[in-house]
Amino acid sequence: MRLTRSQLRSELLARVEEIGGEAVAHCYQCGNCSAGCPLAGEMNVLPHRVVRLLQLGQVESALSANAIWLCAACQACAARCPRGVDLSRIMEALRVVQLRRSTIEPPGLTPDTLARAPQQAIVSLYRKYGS
Amino acid sequence: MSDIQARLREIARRLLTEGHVRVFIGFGPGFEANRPVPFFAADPDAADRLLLDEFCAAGLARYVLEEVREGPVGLVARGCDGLGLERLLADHRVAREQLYVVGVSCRGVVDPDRACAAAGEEVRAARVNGETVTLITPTAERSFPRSACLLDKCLRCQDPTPRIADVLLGEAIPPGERDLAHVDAVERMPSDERYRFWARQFERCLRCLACRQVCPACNCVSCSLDRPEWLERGTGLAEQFMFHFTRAYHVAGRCVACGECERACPAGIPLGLLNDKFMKDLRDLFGVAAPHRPGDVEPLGKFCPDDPEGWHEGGEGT
Amino acid sequence: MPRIGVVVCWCGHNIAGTVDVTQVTAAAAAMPGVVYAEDYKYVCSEPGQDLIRRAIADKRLDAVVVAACSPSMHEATFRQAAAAAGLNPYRVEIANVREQCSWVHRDREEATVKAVALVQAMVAKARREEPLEALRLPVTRRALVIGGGIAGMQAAMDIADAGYQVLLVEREPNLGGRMAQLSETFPTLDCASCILTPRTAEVARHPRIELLTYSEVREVAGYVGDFRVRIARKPAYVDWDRCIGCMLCQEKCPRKVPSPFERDMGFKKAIGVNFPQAVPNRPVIDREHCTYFEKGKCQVCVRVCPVEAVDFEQRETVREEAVGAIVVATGFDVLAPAEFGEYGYGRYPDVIDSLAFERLNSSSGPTGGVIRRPSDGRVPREVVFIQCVGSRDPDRGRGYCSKICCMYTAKHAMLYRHKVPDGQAYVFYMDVRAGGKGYEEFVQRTVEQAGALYLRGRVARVYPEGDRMLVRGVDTLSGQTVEVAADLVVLATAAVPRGDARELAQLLKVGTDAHGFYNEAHPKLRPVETMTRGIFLAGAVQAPRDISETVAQASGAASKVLALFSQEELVADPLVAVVDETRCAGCFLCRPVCPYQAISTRVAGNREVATVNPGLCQGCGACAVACRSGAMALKGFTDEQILAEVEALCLRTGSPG
Amino acid sequence: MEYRYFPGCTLHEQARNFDITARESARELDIALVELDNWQCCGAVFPLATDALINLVSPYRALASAHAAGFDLVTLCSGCLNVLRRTNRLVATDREAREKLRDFVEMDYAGERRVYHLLEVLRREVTFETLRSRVKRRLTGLHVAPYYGCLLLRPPEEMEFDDVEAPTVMEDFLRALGAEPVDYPFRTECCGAYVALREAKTQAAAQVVRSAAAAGAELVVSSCPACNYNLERVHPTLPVVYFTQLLALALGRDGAFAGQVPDPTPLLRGKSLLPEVS
Amino acid sequence: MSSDWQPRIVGFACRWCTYAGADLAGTSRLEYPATVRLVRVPCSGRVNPSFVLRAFQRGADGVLVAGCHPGDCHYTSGNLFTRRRFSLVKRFLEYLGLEPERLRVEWISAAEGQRFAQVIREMTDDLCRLGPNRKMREEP
Repeated sequence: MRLTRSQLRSELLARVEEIGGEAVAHCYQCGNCSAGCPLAGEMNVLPHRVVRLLQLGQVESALSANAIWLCAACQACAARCPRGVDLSRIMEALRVVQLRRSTIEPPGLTPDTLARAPQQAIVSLYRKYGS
Repeated sequence: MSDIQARLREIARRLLTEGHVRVFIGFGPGFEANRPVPFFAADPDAADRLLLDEFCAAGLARYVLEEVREGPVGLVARGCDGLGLERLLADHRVAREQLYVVGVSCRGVVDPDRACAAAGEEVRAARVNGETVTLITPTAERSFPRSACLLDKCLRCQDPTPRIADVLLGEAIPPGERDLAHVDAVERMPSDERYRFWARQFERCLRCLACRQVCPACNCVSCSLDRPEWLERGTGLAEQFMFHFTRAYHVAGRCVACGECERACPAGIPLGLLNDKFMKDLRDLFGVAAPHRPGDVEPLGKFCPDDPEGWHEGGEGT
Repeated sequence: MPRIGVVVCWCGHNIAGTVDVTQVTAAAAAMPGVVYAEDYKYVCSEPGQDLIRRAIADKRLDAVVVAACSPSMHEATFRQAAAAAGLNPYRVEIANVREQCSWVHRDREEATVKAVALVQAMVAKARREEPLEALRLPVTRRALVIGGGIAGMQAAMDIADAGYQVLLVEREPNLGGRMAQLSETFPTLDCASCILTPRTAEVARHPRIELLTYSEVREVAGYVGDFRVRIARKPAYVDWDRCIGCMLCQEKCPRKVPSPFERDMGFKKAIGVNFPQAVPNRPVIDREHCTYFEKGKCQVCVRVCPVEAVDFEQRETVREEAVGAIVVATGFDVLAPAEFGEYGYGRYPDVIDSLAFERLNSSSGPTGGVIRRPSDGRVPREVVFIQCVGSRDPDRGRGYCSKICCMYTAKHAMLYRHKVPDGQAYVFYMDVRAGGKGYEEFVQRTVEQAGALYLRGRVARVYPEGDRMLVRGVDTLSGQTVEVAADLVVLATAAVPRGDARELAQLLKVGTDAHGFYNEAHPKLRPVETMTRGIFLAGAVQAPRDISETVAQASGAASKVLALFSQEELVADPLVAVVDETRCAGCFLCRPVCPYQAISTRVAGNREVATVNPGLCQGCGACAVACRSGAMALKGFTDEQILAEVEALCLRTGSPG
Repeated sequence: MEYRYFPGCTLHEQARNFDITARESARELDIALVELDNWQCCGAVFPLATDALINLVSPYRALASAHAAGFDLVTLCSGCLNVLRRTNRLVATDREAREKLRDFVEMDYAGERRVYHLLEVLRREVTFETLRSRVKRRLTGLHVAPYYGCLLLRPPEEMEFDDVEAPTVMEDFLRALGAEPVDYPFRTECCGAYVALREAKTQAAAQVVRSAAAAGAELVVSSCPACNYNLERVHPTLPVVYFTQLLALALGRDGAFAGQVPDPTPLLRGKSLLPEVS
Repeated sequence: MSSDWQPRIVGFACRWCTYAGADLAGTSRLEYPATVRLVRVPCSGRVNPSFVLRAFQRGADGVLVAGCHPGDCHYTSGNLFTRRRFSLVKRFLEYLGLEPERLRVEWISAAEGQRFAQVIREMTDDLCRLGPNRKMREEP
């Protein structure tokens, strides 16, 4: 991939960092977040790699990773990050940027789930995938 | 007061006859009945001329500094005198064993000028009882509020009873916190008005150095302000500011609020307002009691790792 | 009125470019007291200094003001030049017209006005100076070395070999320090005790080294050349003079106690030595774990001792020593277990730190050199090494790299392969740092020959699964999370300062960094010295470092001590405080503000007055301000001089100073 | 001890048994839980975007009205605790956010109140010693796996609930009731929360329950409806209950276990822990 | 105020930190107004409050007292006494009528050349607004 200054200082990356309130440069790619992430198994791009993509200015590929929709905001990564980077805020920022610029079809829940799942889970789901 | 005065005389006489002290400092009759003056009883008979009444205005502590040179000294000491003695002891200018202190609690000393003004005629005697003062004049005996009769320094007194005393006549009154509201009043003035206020006060200063002479904290052998590079002889505004700034800073944290400097100043400059400003900031910034009771180390002789930086709140009326 | 000479430097273009040097010289000539004013292109050059020397001689100058660069650049140069011409060096002042004038202002007119004012201030100061003689201080040619590890021993040996007395104080009963706990050392894999024990014997035998083991420094007073140190010898409850070191007491003692030397994996007796080859080979009683001290019974050691050396009444003794220089070599500690809950460090027996793995490797260790799991003693087939545990972790307060872990972990992986050929070592790392001589090659050998698998990524959690420890990490290179069911987990924990490093630092008045490592005087130019003159640093007390660097630094510190001892007398700056006894009231308001306790009492006539010990005083001047009566003056910065400077700086230009 | 009680919408719907057993236990332990009037849903998740202040209007109003009433807040669902406590801290520390929320909601509040979880009230106010003495039916022989999940513990510097890696409050609570807590490593791992609703095949919840079962747990206890829902669905026989249900049981009240799948009553009846149905 | 009037600032700088910081501003070729003139003292603890008043009386429009950050003092406690002394003296001079902006107390380390230049620029701007100091000295 060709790296360019404009790519590294893109307006889109600046918005992601501003909405997330986190600077991706702080991360030194130790991988602790990915190691401890409960949903890493299902992710096509591990959390530390999402941050790496942002560090390389590849915001589009970060936005297209399924990891940002698998993140359960459980804060395990934020609690253990040796550099104090709150990765859950970066994931939310990516979701928010994606939601605000393109229409994401709302998550289809089966009628059974809608009936039996607790309101807390359903509201969390729509808050994360529809804000 | 009379029975305490009698016991005082009896103690002084005994000390002098036994040669326990070379001289006993107290008060003796002045030119006017209501203006007794410091009195140095050097022999047992002189002890009978000692008197102690509501008009004994002067602070006695500072006299000890010269007297101890020739031998042990006895003196009567009220709260403010006691603090003055503690100041001299803390500054190693006097040794405790050179002193015999007869302590008395004091409810305030009457300012003869104020009393005469209040009573409208010459005041012969007075009794201080709680919140009021009874003034005895040739024609009548009437009582007035304290604020109308007492010396300024007594109105704001927070140490009625001396903490160091070989013997205490009468019972002790616990010390309080000094009221520094009068400092807030000056602080609230806008800075230019405040400057004109002080410039007017300092213009009246004669540099007679009475304030330095009576102050227990100003006990140096030679004063740095006597040196030409610090202060020329003139009384221009620059010299006045340098004198009063340096005097107030040099007693900061050491002044025992005995009020003598203000009382002794012939020009009536409110020196207490300067000393109390440092006292207020020492209290607010570093939690130093107002006044700081002389101990082993003075407040400006130590620091706390987390002392605040008191220079940040700039701006009007801080 | 003293005769003053002013020399204004062009500094090539640096000063003359913005400041009109000829106008400054002319203004200087008109200043009262100035009898000579000249400007020159490069005053710091040889001809420039000649110009000063000739001016002093020809014009019989009493003082010289040089308007040039910052005093921190050439104050010493110009003072030496003046001294060579017979002028007292402390009557030379520098007006900083370069760094603080020509380089920072553009407007020529403003810069020139400021330059004149700066010269005017220095001339005013020079007029009020008196000649000062440098202080001559005696040197006690005896050194104190704190810490008996490899650093302390090396420094002590170098100093003693140069013919000077050394006092070596060590807190443990034996020499060796951290290195005594190691099995082999990288990169040569030669065994630690093979290179250490001969050295401890040498130090113990050295005629000019007095060994004070099981002792601690309690108080340090005085200054370079004349330190007064109080050293406490802790009670060993064994009379070491009578004891012959037969160790019967250790053998027969019934009480077994977990040994901190063995990282609590092995046991020691309540009486005995830390390890067999300990020097001095003398036992001590561990008071907290001795049945006699707990219940007043037992006394087996007393009965078996052939020479009645056991003495329960022994008390702590303190002695005062005078030394001229101090070398601090107290080493480092390893991170406390409580800090890493997610690895179960300190909770699961099979999660140990690298120092414990060293003991497992050591032939004199708890398992006789066989790698066994602390839980059930089985030989581990899968071992996981986790790097940077506590290091490079600003979130937990330690952002620094501990420097030696990458190397000792590679060593561990290699040793593990030698001892368990079919075992597999996994190393979770972030970056391998192997910058020393032969280090990188050593790590490559570990990967290629010992077959250790290096996984780039941090470990998130370690938790038990069955009788093994499940390690959940990540391999960031392949982008996959990784799980390893390990028999043994070894944490490369951070190197941290000793627990009481800060107390000793306060005793020595040496600064420490935020973590507690001692501050060197200058990271590049003066790495073995501290800001406190006469106190030097060696080894990991200053920052994590390996054995070869430690030994090199120890020799460096020793050379500094030798340089100090080689001088007849110490030359100290005369810019110290002095008391005018005629003015001193003896109120001692000055004493509490002195950071060096340099102010004491002296009787003058019938009064007690203050007096300043010139050796202790470092010239900070706090006392000169605390003294209300102006009796205390700081030479070189007296009230008169500073007031004159202030006045000169405020003058509108043109009016005579 | 009186508090304003913030139940949260789930405790009025799917997790009614959590609410009922909590109220009864509180009454039994004379903790006054007065329900906050006109509360709305707290939003279930604390908004992590820096410009999502509008989501904090509802928790801010809850805190402000508790403040107006002059009482601290108590809540049960770990989602509500997380949102309320993080909002409280933001309002106390961020002047700009505080002023915007105050002007929008037109209620004065600056973080004076504290938000407690019922377990914290038990630990601090009631103390587990007193709780032990108030237990009528000791749950002896019941091996329970305490499950903390994420929202109670993390982020540690804001929640300050317990040690983030090695919490103990649930273990102490269970011992006070006479039960035997089971130690298993997954008690602080995430159960997949709302993600598990869409991605049926996530292993997060399964790992937790497998680990608990392997450690000999007969029952899992938690304080979060979403966790209970996820944990129940991945193990046929290991029942999951709210900590207040055991609390009510131990205090001699009905545990409101009716209708739970997997059903905990056979296990409890086997250990004669259920109140005898007359 | 006439536009070309320049305030006169007298600075007391401790040689270990602030004076070295000022030198660093020089070696880094920063630019700041030529209004400040430094008096080099061994430590901020050497600055007698009466020096500050003398500077104002001899024509200084502003005074800066600067030393090492607490904890960095070469003499361990010099700046800690400065902090107590000048906390009191700053308030006392304002009590006597001096405008707060005229006296500034700062901690500037040897590495903070930028900050030294910035403090001088700020002081110069404040003093340009305030105009020359007439107080506490002979009326010119």
